[in-house]
Amino acid sequence: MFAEFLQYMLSGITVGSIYALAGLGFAIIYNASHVINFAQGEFIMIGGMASSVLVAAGLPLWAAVILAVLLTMLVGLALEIFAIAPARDADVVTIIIITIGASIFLRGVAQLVWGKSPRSLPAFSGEEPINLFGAALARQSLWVIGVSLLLILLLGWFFNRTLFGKAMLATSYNRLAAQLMGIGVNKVLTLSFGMSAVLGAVGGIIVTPITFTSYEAGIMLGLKGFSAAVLGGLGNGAGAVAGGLLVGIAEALGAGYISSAYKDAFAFVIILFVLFFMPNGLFGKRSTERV
Amino acid sequence: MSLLRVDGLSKAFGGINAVADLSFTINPGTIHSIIGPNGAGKTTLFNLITGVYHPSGGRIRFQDADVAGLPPYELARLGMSRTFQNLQIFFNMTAVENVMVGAHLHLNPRVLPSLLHLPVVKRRDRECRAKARELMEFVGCGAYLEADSASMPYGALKRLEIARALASRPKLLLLDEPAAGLNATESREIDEVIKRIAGQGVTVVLVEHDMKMVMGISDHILALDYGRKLAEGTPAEVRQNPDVISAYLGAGSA
Amino acid sequence: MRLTGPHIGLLATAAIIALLPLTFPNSYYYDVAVSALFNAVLCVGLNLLIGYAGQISLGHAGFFALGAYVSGILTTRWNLPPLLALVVGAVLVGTLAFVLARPILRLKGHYLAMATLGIGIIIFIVLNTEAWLTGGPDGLTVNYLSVAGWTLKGDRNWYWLAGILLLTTVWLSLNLIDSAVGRALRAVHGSEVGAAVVGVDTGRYKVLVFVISAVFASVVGSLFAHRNGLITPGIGSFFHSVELVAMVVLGGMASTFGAVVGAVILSVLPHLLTSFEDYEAIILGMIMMSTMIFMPKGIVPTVLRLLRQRGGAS
Amino acid sequence: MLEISALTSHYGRIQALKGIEVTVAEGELVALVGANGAGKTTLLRCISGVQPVSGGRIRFDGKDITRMAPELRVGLGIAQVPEGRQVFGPLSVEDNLRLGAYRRHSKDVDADLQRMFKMFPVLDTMRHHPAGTMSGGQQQMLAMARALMSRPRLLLLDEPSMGLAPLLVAEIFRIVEALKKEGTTIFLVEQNAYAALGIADRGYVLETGQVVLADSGQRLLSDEKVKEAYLGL
Amino acid sequence: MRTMRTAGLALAMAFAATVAGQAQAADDIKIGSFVSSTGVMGYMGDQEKKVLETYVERINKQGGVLGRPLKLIVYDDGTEAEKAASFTKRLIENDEVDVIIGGTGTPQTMAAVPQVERAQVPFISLAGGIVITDPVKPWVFKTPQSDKMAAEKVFGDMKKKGITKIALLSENIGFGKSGREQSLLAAPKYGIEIIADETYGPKDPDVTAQLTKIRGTAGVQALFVFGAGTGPAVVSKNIRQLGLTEPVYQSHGVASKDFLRLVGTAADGFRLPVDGLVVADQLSSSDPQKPVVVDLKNTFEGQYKTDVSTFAGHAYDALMMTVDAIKRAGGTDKAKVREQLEKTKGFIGTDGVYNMSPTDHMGLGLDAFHMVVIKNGDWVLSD
Repeated sequence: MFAEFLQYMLSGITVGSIYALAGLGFAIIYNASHVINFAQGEFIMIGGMASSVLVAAGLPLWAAVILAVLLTMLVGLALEIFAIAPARDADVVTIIIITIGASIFLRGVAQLVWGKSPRSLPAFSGEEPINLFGAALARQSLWVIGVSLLLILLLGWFFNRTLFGKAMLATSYNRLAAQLMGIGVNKVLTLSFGMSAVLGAVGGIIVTPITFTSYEAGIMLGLKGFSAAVLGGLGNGAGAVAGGLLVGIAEALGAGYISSAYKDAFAFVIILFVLFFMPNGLFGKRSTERV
Repeated sequence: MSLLRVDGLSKAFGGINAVADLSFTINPGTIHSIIGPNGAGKTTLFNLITGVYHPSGGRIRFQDADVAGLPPYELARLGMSRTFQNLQIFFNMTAVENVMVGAHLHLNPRVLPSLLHLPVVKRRDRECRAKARELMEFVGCGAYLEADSASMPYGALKRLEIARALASRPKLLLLDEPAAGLNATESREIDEVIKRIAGQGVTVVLVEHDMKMVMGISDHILALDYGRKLAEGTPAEVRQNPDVISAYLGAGSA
Repeated sequence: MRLTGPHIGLLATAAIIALLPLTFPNSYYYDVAVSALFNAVLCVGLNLLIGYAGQISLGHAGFFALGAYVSGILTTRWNLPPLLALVVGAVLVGTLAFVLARPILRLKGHYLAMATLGIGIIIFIVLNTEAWLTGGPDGLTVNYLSVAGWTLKGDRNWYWLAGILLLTTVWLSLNLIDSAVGRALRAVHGSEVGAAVVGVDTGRYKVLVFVISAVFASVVGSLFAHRNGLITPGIGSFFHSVELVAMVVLGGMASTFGAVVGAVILSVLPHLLTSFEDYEAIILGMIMMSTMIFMPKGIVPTVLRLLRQRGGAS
Repeated sequence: MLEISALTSHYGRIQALKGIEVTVAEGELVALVGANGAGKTTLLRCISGVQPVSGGRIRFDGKDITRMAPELRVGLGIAQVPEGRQVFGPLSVEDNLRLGAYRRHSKDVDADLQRMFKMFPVLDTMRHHPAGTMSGGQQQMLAMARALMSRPRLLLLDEPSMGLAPLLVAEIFRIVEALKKEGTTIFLVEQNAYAALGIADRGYVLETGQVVLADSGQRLLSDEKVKEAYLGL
Repeated sequence: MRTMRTAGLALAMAFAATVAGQAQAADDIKIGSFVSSTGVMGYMGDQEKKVLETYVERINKQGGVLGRPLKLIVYDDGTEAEKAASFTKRLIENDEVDVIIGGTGTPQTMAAVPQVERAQVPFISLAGGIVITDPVKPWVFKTPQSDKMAAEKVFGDMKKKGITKIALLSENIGFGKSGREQSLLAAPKYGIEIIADETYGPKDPDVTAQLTKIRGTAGVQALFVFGAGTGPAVVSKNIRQLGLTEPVYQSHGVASKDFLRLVGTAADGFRLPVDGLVVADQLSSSDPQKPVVVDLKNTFEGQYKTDVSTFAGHAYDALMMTVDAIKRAGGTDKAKVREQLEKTKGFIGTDGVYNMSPTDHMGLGLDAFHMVVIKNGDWVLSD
């Protein structure tokens, strides 16, 4: 009984970590620019695809990872510079459509360049699972959880300890004041896309040995990341992580104890209920309209 | 009998009292002004009276009914309307349509007849439009009858908001800084508009920084500072009040 | 009656619908035109919600699919007459939308987007899973539309039906927008608090427009089911919802004709792009992005403004 | 030092500034007074570069900065204390101050930090608290200290006394005077006309986007027109 | 408003021009096709499209059919049934094709069926759903073995091994969903009881929850996984991760080298039914299928540098059978081609040997499947 529960939890936490990383990507961009980037999932896909293509081409894993992350970052920066920045003052829905267009575009390019076959990466440290009180834990899951944790801590350090990180936060809290401090707000916004892309790429790389990847692998992860970010409260990094874990665990427990067919539905039912009672997500800040 | 009676009204935002234990009454058919330095809680008070904010404590009685906590559209039905310091114009509509929305309560629209544009709907719409034009003329933005609200100058938008509020046929009209951003001539004209509104039996409450206007048209003035009542009385009384002078003009200027 | 801009637009649309078949070499063109017209009807309804009332929905395909499935199930399994099934579908979907609307429409912006997206996905999962009722992913075969013994067959007939439906819908939408109800809806978009203080029960109007647009979707879904003969859960997917929103936004929010133009373009585009094969997605993505970057207000409003400016200058 | 000529600016279709002519010389304290909505804040924002200019020119040290990016202007030595304080609420007081020195990459930031703590002792005691938890007056101190962290040559102050108790207002003005004595050039926007004109070398009166009066501070203070405009006397 | 009319007209004209540009010389034999070369089934449809293109070109180089060149028109339905229906109409009405090959999945196929029946165009589907040819529809044929046959082949193998109680884990859309239904129907015939019935999503990152539930179900003797694409690969890895020891059966949906590449050795020991193409090299030289499958494999892999999968074979069989029928019909008269398709006997394809009849429009027997076991990341014949 307990082993079963533990297994569900492990599964939930592994998947939840992936969602958390995706959600964090949404949060970073939303924080800086109040844009919801529906192409976030494509960053994950590009990271995974690029790295596995490079490994297949004979590069050592570390080199493939670095190149894939760089490539994804460039894509993220380019997206902001060419598609988001020119439309910065447009309606929320308009920008949503732009990012959706971008995601269709990126998917199309990936399909053209890398083909339609699914791809994989070898597990970083072997396939042999670890036994944990009767539950089995894949080594790669440890990588996923570990790297996610590391990235989250790294982001925490960046935002709390570095001047540039604080400048980014300052931009999100008060764009006007940030400009008056001499913070290059446009640069911050562009960089937020770069960071988000890096985050997505790393996420895509570490999960590829578990979930594999293909040119359309980003859609579902993007959607789940968005759910995580909204559930946690938009613009709240810790909230996005909590939201991602919650969605992952809800899915695993739902599939295990209730019905695997309705696994995805549980996650969305939970999100709906949370939003009905907390319209700004679990940890979102309440805003009072000033009139 | 008082039209509006406020008793021990309070509103706190995250531990800070924007309005604290405030009591006053407003009698029908008069012009009231609420003055005080920036951040004294005037707009918060307006938001509390008109149902935009929920009070943290205290009572608001409008025509002897307890209305604290009622949503704005219910209050509008009871005969209360207002304008805003930060304009709340429907920029996605024409000027005259803005005013027609003001008459919403009196059109009592139904969906099916509206979808089919039944003659009765058309007729009432026509009447409503005519009335809205009249109101625009009345507040002095008759030059913009056919304009898109987004293309109108600031001063005209302020008047448009007043016309919209009037279209709901309020008994009590609250104006939040009607003269802010207007030049001297425009202020003078708004002055006249307010007097005319009051002349039609509508009770007016205004928040205003333009002292000349306040002193000139008010029957009664309430001065606030830090969300509390500082002074109250006729313009002459308030003008002489040393607390008001020091709070409003700055220390040492009296 | 004085002819105003919208009425000229309505006449022009009628003329296009009447004359367009002259250019159709075969019934495949009718087929594409019918799907474009259906999408246009749906988008005119969705535009009331998104464009005029300013409330986004990323789950509208769910209502479309529900309408289609209710019609499909009731006519094939319970042998209900199609028109009755269509009405039952509309009532069911309307009721569902009504129940969901209050809690959902308290949400704003991206939170509202998330909630509507979630509802759409839940509907999709149910349709996909409950195969005993819906046929699951393999789809549900639906009979032709027949009324009192007369069966609607053939693309030409569907074309005229869809055309008349679109004209009616556009007419209703124009009427509604130019009425006190429509003004209240637009006021909700312009400023909720501004509308509330003059007596507009903004909550009620948001619910109303949500229900109206859901019913639109349901009715089109029912007709779509009868015409297509086979429906799959895919019609209720997230992608279809996004596609519908893209049509509205691309054509121009808060413009009834914008919704029509957007729907027509995005319905016809995939058929035009087939010859690009693997480049299709890239081109579609580029078109979506560049239209929104260069015409953030959408095609029709931008074109109209340019025309007006040119008219004003000359 | 600062020369503004024929400056115009719009919010959408609304023209907020209608051809402003203002100069501020090195070491001067110039006050800008006017009613709510007269365009004072807009003018300051134009100078800082966060509000687009639709016509006219802004020169700083003779250099045309009309179209310069806002962050570069901070680098030139223009700092603004914006209306309503605009501190970064969730960040600590110290972080707010350090962000004030964002454009400076020298090591003496820490020394400046100490200087600020000395000038505003309350900030030292609140050093690690989130700025948002401080009172309005304390936030105003922080906003000023934060601007000073950039070692500005021209300090733009927007309504520093707004919403403050009289005692605090006096304190703020004492500090403004002290800064002026230290040689900082100050351009001060105030509704509290008496206090502002009282300490200013020169003053401008702004009405609906236009300068209607320009004179020395003392003369404006005794000007009947100013009295009339502000007190309805 | 004038512009709107102009715009509308321009749009219609552009539309007309693009499509009309495809009008062709009259003596072409027009093969119409719609496959899912993008979307969920993209990895299947992509191979189908490539095979059709390759072999049409090859046939044309060899002088065409009855001296007439083949003209291939392929559309991508994006794995959407509604698009498939629309493209079918386009093929029939606008391109006026002589025969239609396509429908990567069952929903896409079924969306086309009413139209081909009405227009009376011979149609060969590439999908596995049994509903396609059962009941028989005059104009509809299909090449792949049905899901039902795959299930029966697997159950037969289980029966031989004395397995009676199994867990079924299937993909919740398309291929796996219909496989699940057929499995539930076919199981009793082989005395097999499905005591755990779980599903997973095609893009699920992890299915250990479902597998844990199965592991917790008492009495499960074997696990049958029915799905295609990356899903079964994830399942395989999770099975290894949880250390499940029960025998594992997969469906023919994973009979591609892609699957082996993804799972590495994680699927070693798994058994599955495959068609001849997958084990081309291992077939005995006396096997009549041998030359056919070897030819397709070499041609395809030579041209595209990627491994051929079972889906390519479906399209190959459909095309070759069509050509065969047209030759026998002596032309493209639709009724005659249909008749000849129905009379196909002993036609050797990659999926097996086809024997069509008025009551069987698929024409394959259970012997079309070979059981293989995965060893060291490769298929090994095992029956």
